[in-house]
Amino acid sequence: MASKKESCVGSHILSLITFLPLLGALVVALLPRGGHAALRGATLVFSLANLLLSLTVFGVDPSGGMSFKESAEWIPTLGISYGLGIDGIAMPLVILACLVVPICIATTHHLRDPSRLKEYLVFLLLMETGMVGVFCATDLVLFYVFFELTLVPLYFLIGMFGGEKRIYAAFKFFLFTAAGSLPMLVSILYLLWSYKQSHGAWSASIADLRTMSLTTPEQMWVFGGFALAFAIKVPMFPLHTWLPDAHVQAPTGGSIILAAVMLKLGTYGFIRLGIPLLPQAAQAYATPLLVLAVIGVIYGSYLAWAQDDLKKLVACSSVAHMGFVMVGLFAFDKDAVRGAMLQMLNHGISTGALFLLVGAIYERRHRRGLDDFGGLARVAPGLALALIITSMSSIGLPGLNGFVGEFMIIAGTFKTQPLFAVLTALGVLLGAIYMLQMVRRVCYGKPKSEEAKHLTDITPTEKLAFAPLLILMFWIGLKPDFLLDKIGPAVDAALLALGTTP
Amino acid sequence: MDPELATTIAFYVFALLAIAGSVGVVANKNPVASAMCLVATFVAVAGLYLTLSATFLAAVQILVYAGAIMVLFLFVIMLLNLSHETFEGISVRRTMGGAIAFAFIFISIGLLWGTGPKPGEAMSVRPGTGLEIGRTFLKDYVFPFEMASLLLLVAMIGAIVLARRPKLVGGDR
Amino acid sequence: MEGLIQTIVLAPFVSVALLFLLRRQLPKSAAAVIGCGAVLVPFLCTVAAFFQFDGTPVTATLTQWMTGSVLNVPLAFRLDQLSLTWTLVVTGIGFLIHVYSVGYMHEDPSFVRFFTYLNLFVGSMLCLVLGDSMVLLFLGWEGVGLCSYLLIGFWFDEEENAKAGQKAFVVNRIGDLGFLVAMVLVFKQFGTLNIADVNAMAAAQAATLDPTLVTSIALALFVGCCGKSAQLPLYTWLPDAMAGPTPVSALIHAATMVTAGIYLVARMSIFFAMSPTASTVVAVVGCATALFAATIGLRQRDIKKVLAYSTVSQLGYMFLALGIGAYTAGVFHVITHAFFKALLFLGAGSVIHALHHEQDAMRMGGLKKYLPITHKTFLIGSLALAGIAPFAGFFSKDKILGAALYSHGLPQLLGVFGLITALMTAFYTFRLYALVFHGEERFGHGAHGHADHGAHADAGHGHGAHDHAKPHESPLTMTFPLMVLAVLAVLGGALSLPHFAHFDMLGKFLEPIFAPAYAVLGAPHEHSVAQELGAMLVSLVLAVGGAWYGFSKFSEGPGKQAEHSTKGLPFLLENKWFVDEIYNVLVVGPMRALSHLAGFFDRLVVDGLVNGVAGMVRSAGGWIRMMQNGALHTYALLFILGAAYLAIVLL
Amino acid sequence: MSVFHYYVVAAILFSIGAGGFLLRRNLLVMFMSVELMLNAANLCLVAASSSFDLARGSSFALVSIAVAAAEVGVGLAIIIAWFRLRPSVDAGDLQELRG
Repeated sequence: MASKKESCVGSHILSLITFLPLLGALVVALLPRGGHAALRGATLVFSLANLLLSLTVFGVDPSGGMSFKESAEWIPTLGISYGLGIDGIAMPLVILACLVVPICIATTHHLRDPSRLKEYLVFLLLMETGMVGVFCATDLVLFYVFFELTLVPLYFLIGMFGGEKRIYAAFKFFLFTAAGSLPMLVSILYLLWSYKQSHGAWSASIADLRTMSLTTPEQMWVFGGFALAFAIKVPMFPLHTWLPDAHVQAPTGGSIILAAVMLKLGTYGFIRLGIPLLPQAAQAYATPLLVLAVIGVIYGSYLAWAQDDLKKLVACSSVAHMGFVMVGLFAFDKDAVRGAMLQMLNHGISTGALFLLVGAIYERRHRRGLDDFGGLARVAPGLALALIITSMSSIGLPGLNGFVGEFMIIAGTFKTQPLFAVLTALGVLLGAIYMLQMVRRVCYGKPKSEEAKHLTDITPTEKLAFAPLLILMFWIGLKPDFLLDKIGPAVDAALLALGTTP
Repeated sequence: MDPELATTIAFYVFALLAIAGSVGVVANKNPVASAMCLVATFVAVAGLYLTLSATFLAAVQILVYAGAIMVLFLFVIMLLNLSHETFEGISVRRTMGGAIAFAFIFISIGLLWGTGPKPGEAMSVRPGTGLEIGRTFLKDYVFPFEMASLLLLVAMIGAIVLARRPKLVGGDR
Repeated sequence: MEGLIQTIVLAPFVSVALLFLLRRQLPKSAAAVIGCGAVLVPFLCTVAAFFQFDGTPVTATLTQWMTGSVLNVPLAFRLDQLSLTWTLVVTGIGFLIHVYSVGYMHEDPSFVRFFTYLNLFVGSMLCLVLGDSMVLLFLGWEGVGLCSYLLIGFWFDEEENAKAGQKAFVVNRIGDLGFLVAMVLVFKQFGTLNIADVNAMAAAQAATLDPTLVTSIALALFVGCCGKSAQLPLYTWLPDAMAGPTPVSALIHAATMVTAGIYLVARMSIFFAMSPTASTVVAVVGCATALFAATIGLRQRDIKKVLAYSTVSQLGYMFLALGIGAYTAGVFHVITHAFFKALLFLGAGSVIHALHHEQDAMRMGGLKKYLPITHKTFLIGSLALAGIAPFAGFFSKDKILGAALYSHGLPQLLGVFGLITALMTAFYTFRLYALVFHGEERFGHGAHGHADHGAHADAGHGHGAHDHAKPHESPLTMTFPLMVLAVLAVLGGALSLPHFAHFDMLGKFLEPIFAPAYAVLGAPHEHSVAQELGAMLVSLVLAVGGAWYGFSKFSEGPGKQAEHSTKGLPFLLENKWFVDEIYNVLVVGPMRALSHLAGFFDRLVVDGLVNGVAGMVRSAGGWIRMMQNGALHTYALLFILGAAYLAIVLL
Repeated sequence: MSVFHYYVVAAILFSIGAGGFLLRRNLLVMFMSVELMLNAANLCLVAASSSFDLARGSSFALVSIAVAAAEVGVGLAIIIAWFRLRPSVDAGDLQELRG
């Protein structure tokens, strides 16, 4: 009896991970509004349980195929199914998404509107369902549904709990991403339709769609639709302006989720859909995308350097870091793509941690200016230490996570695109500049005002929230193999469609 | 008297009466006078129905329009105690409205010219009798017929609800 | 053997973890023991390994690090002659400086933090030296950079110190970029980053390799070396790095980290040997740096700045040696330099400590009688730096100059410049020595902590109440390392005596390392005894002359140099040729401006475009809204027009 | 007498109704103009019905009259309600729907 139950759970583990937060959201929604401890506790229980469950997907098939597959009919007349599955590419992202949510709960003690804690937590759990769903979906339409589902809770998280210009920021975020997803929907419909044309039956399964061969011009159009949606999410150079606004205005938890997971939807989309489904178009678009990505790296770094606002600085650094990922992705070199996959995760960890810390600093004084603090290393040494380590991870200091990804990207890209690799490497230098001057202005020197002299050091809650990220920084930095072993074959499988790569 | 001639004369009389009445409706400043002109128009249209030997329709026209609807109009006019309309300024829109209405006559005539039976063709004089209409309704169009009655019911309830003086807490506004 | 290597590398890191986790609980004494022990253990292990070492390199693998489709980087450490040499220097001198730090930093409240950083540094340095792949070397390379950053900004309450640290890190990163490019070039060409494999492959394919590629790799590596070893044009961070505590200056910015560049060139010497262009660049840059830094050293007032510029200058010598193919001489100079420069810095630290953080040599003088041990050891260090026989510096410098002078063409010219530099070195060394230890006592009056100097550290050093008039000798923890280093500075030359003495321990030991390079270059030129003696005589005469002139001129006091000069060459020298200012205007300023431009551009153009589109939609909406004016007649008019249009179209 | 004559009369009636609707501002008179247009349409229907010798047109006219009656009932109720809110039957005052 027990074993039967066990296997039942085992075969539906992805559904469980995807929808347990939704159940949690329902439960939390039914709890009384006033009981903050109960609300937080329930959310924490659900998210931690989900985190534990999500660890099981670490046992993903190391040969690169989809594991934990599930399939059920959904809209059979159009071949749309409820298909879940996970491989080495999605696995770390799923775990990251599940890890980030409990961390976000730790940041809810300083909400702008504490009376609406309940909504915050419900949206958080809804987010989790959406994020996990995107990474697990093996059906194109299901992917789209989850992709869009992530939009709504984040919109409310920003719009309800954000800073002074939250409505503007939330609206901008929503419009940008929605503008991107509509062309994607058209592309998806076109794919489904042309599958029907060529195979005579409807199917929205990504695996089925891979068997279809479109002509190059068709691919170009379809890829264009996908690329727009994903490039906005990443975000790539000219489409990045929503990000600083969203990050600056978002509450700490929103920023963390945005940085850690939401931006990955773009790059994940490219590797999961763009490249395998539309290989010719991906190759044709590679150079323009690389150019934009490199511009993103350098331009984002310069932007970050120019900022006087902590959150904005970190947000701009996101643009630069995600540029790295895009460069690695479109170098079409196996090492570079592995590096890009790892860098996605690294960015999630480092930037997530940065936002956690910056949020913690902000909540102490409700100031974000680089020059509002000073001497943090003396005033709040724990916080400063955490900030410095995270900055080092972010600028790719060897021994910490950032380096492994960056190095693999640059080394791999150099094999196929030497020029872009060298230009990308400039980002390493610029990263050091803006991060270190941030650290110097915030942590070193003398406190710049009387208030800056009296800040609470890192609290136990913050420590607890930061600890897993810190461990991951060192772990991935020193022993990335535990992930690379799983990522590698999956990347090879994804790049199979390109055919010609080494 | 030649029935053909009689019909022709009747047609012209009623047509002129209808047009004159309608002009009166639009041109009169006093709403009560407008309403009286409208009655004349309705009656004239009923006469036109008769020339088409649509006797039942003519009766209905008189009963419903000239009777029920007009009484309703007059009631409302009296109820609202409307006096003469104040001066309506001449605006671009009004001029345009007039021009369009005028142009509309010619447009529709022009359009009708090429369609349907040409002028002078003989016309049957049967349909529109109570028998024909009754047969059509109760054989072919039972459902629309019932719907029409339902519509009237709904309209009646709606009118009552709308016109009922709402229970205002804070007194009349 | 593997166990020894692993212990060598891991001991400092274990200590770092210990010190960090117990930073609140540990008393200073325990921290000092752990901190020093974490360097002593590797030192002893290295000594043990040295005696076990039979000439064949040993590799100890800890675990796999990175895996890709082709890229495989294990965490493995390789002990061979070169890394053994360096490990001995790093751990040996590192240990002495740790001991010294116990005394020097005794009253600093961040004592434990200091030792944490210092141990982290030693660990990273050992990674750098022992790493068997370029990536691991890079890990150490960046790691020491990080420690340098943290230690320069150790007294971060002063914004200036933090800025100096940041400058060091960023300038080093420019160099690291070169290293990174070199790595990817190597990886693309050879498909591996294992140093031994790469060197072996390069040596085997010497004839077929694309010379452009080899030159690119060598030059890219050298860019990295320029950053780390403070060569032109990236040297500016090193003098600023003197903002850190003096033991740090001794350990990181004189004896060990800055020689990482030399190590890298020596490691990858085959590439430099195969590329005459790159070698020439190395030699010219090294020589130019040596000369340039020496000129600045002539007029510096800050005791640590003089030593800093002399370090830059001596590093230039080393690169000169590597550039002209005298690899062993370069390495030899690294070792002797480590001895006497560490000695000088620690001596300077002792002086600074005694004078309560006064660093201006113009405000010293006559310290001979107060600080007898410091004085004697400092004198030995000065003699060694000046290159006066029979101190260590003489032999190593002479080897370099000899190799340069007796070659042909450009190297010969560089040798002549080297001689001029030697003269200047002797001069400013003894100028400093005279200003500090001789003449009248100029300390103790006037403003304490002159504005020119890093007015750091007072925070932790509760010396304010002491009587300024009577400096006292430093405690034994500080003088003991001085004495040991003094002995080494005297005897260090014995490692590699001139050829005619037939005693070249170092040269023999390192032979297998440089054999491939010499196979390409041809065996090093053997000089006759007369030639060697001639070179020795010339350099000795110059050194003694410079030293005598420097000493005699300043033994009574600074004279006119007490005042800041305002014009002419002295003005330029005192202000370091305004290089920092020029960089600020030419490089930093434009970069910063570019960043602001980017910020401006983003707000105005990119975001402006977005908001512009949004605005257009909004105003279009406004226009359409106008039609929705609520007036019944407008609707009716439109409706009827529409109906008319439909009628016309349909009928 | 041909059907065309009826059409012409209907067209004239309709146009006058439309013009009235556009020109007048009194809600009641505008409403009456609508009735005029409806009557014109009915006239058309009946005329066409007799010209094609079919009873359907006339039947439809009957339904149309029923609808007109319902419409008048509701419409006048709305006018009353509106008048109660603001004592005016000037259509120019009806601008609540302005965007």
